[in-house]
Amino acid sequence: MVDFFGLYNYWIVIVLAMAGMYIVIARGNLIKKLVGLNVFQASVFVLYISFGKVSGGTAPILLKGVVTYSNPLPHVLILTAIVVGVATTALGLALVVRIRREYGTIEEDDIHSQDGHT
Amino acid sequence: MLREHLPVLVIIIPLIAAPLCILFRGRDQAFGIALLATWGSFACSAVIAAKVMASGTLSYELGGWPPPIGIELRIDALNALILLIVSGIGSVVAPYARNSLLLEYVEDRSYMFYCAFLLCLCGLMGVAVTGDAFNLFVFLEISSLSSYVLIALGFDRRAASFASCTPLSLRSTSIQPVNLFC
Amino acid sequence: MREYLILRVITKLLFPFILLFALYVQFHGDFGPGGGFQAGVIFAASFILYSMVFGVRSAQHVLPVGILRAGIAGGLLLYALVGVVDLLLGANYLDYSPMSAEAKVGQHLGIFLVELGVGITVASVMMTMFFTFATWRED
Amino acid sequence: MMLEVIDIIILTLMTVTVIGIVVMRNLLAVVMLGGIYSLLAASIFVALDAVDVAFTEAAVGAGISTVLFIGTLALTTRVEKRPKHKPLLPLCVCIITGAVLIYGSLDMARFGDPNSPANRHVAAHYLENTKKDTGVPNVVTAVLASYRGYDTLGEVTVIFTAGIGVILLLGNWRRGLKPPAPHHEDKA
Repeated sequence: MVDFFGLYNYWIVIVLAMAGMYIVIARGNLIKKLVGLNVFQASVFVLYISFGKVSGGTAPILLKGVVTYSNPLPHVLILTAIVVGVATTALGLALVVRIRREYGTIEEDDIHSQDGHT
Repeated sequence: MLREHLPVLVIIIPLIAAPLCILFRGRDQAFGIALLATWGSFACSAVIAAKVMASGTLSYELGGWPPPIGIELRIDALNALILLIVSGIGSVVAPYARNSLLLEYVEDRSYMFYCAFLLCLCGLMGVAVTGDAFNLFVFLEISSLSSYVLIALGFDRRAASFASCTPLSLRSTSIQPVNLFC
Repeated sequence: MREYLILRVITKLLFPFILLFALYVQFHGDFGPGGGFQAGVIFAASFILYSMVFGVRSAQHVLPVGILRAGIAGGLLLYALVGVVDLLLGANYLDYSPMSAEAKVGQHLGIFLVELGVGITVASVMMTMFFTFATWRED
Repeated sequence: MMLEVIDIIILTLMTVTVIGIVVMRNLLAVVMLGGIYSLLAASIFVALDAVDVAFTEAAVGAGISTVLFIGTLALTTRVEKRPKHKPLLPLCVCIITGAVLIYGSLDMARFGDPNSPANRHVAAHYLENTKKDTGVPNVVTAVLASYRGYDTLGEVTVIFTAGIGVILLLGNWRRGLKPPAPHHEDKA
């Protein structure tokens, strides 16, 4: 029971990440895939930030009279990862727009069937 | 004087050349910059390879911070070999880029092609020399994004745009779990 | 969007304050939450809001494509060249200490310049992306 | 205890949002729910003391990327087609992966443990020496720009690459390739 309260945060986040991965793998619509990718990414970020939490700590901005701070290192890594994530998303969306122009559809099944015929 | 900084120079020569291509814009200027940068980093990696063969593993502390605090570049014999191969292929390929771009009738955006080419080179070399897991992820990201761009520019537009989307979704299923565990 | 009077007035009212907030986040990032990434995005958001209400063309009067591309390249170049200056001053790459007589002041100066470079690139890239998506036409 | 309550409330809301994203086929709604998901993630970051990250996630994840998604929707289509295949295989893959991850999490340090390996490794060094080394009170900024400045240089390069990529893919260039690429009539 003690274990549950120590770990529930990780468990919920893992479930959320798997839901994101399910959208990426199972759905054929490219925009929905990218939304799923973002969900997956955000869940991994929450997992990382949970590692860095120190109970009773405060945000890592140094102040007089405060001794306990949360771990700043995951914050740095995730801060940069978020920006990389939006860069990748934007490039993916640009590709989706191009695919729509070349194929007239953004459903993966239709694209495969078109490639099969020509 | 710059000899001890070679491990980082080999990365930042193409990294600085890439925005310069955008700033100068001209087709010929960009070609010249790309040529100089690829040959420059090839020369650097040749010197690095000679040094590694002579004196063993090279280590370079970025920002002057020692490894667990800061980021370290680490080049052993295998890394030096990979570095040499990557920059060698880059410098062999670069002179011919101009003529193949002429064949594709894309002169108005050729400076962007050179920029993406340099970034791809920079990313691949950055992966080879780094000694830090998160830094590896960052440079992997540079090389993968720039190669999606290069593929999507490819000869057959139709296949190319979908072909570069497939690795993007593959990335989602492969890189992210790596990110999760590393 | 000619008919949405409230949107137009509120946008004009908010625009300078969003810019001001972006500059605050950029230059106060050493002391509170904030920094180049956030400031760049907020700066871009103000222009994106403006162009959503008044049209991309009017936003591009202020920020033409050429300036944005120079910003994209210039920010990255600023960051990389700060490192090169450190190399020339005899320190390792991105070791800002020798940029001033006192190591601590040099570090602070280096962080300031580097964050400025990050802010410029992020803002220009975000605005360029939005403008490119908004002006793209199927031919 | 307060933290745990807030944590559970936000995580529940996130779960509801994700269910909505999986079920819905109206892409505009899916995109808006994606933005809401990012905003909820940002609020959980505030609860977990990561104010800088929360700031970035709210501005980038909930703001800019939602705007870009909507821009793409305007250029493509609004509704997802009904999926043809039964999603059994992906479901199995996800459940197995999730089960393995949860099994792995049993050995992890407990939530908020100040003595976990992640919190003992280098964090103490950063917190103690930042003020002395750089004179910057925000430790996240100091680590980002100075201790791990090379990473940030790489990140800025990634953003630069993405910007170049979007300009190259969607810029108003003349059409390349002398015989123009085949034009399709099946456009909606």
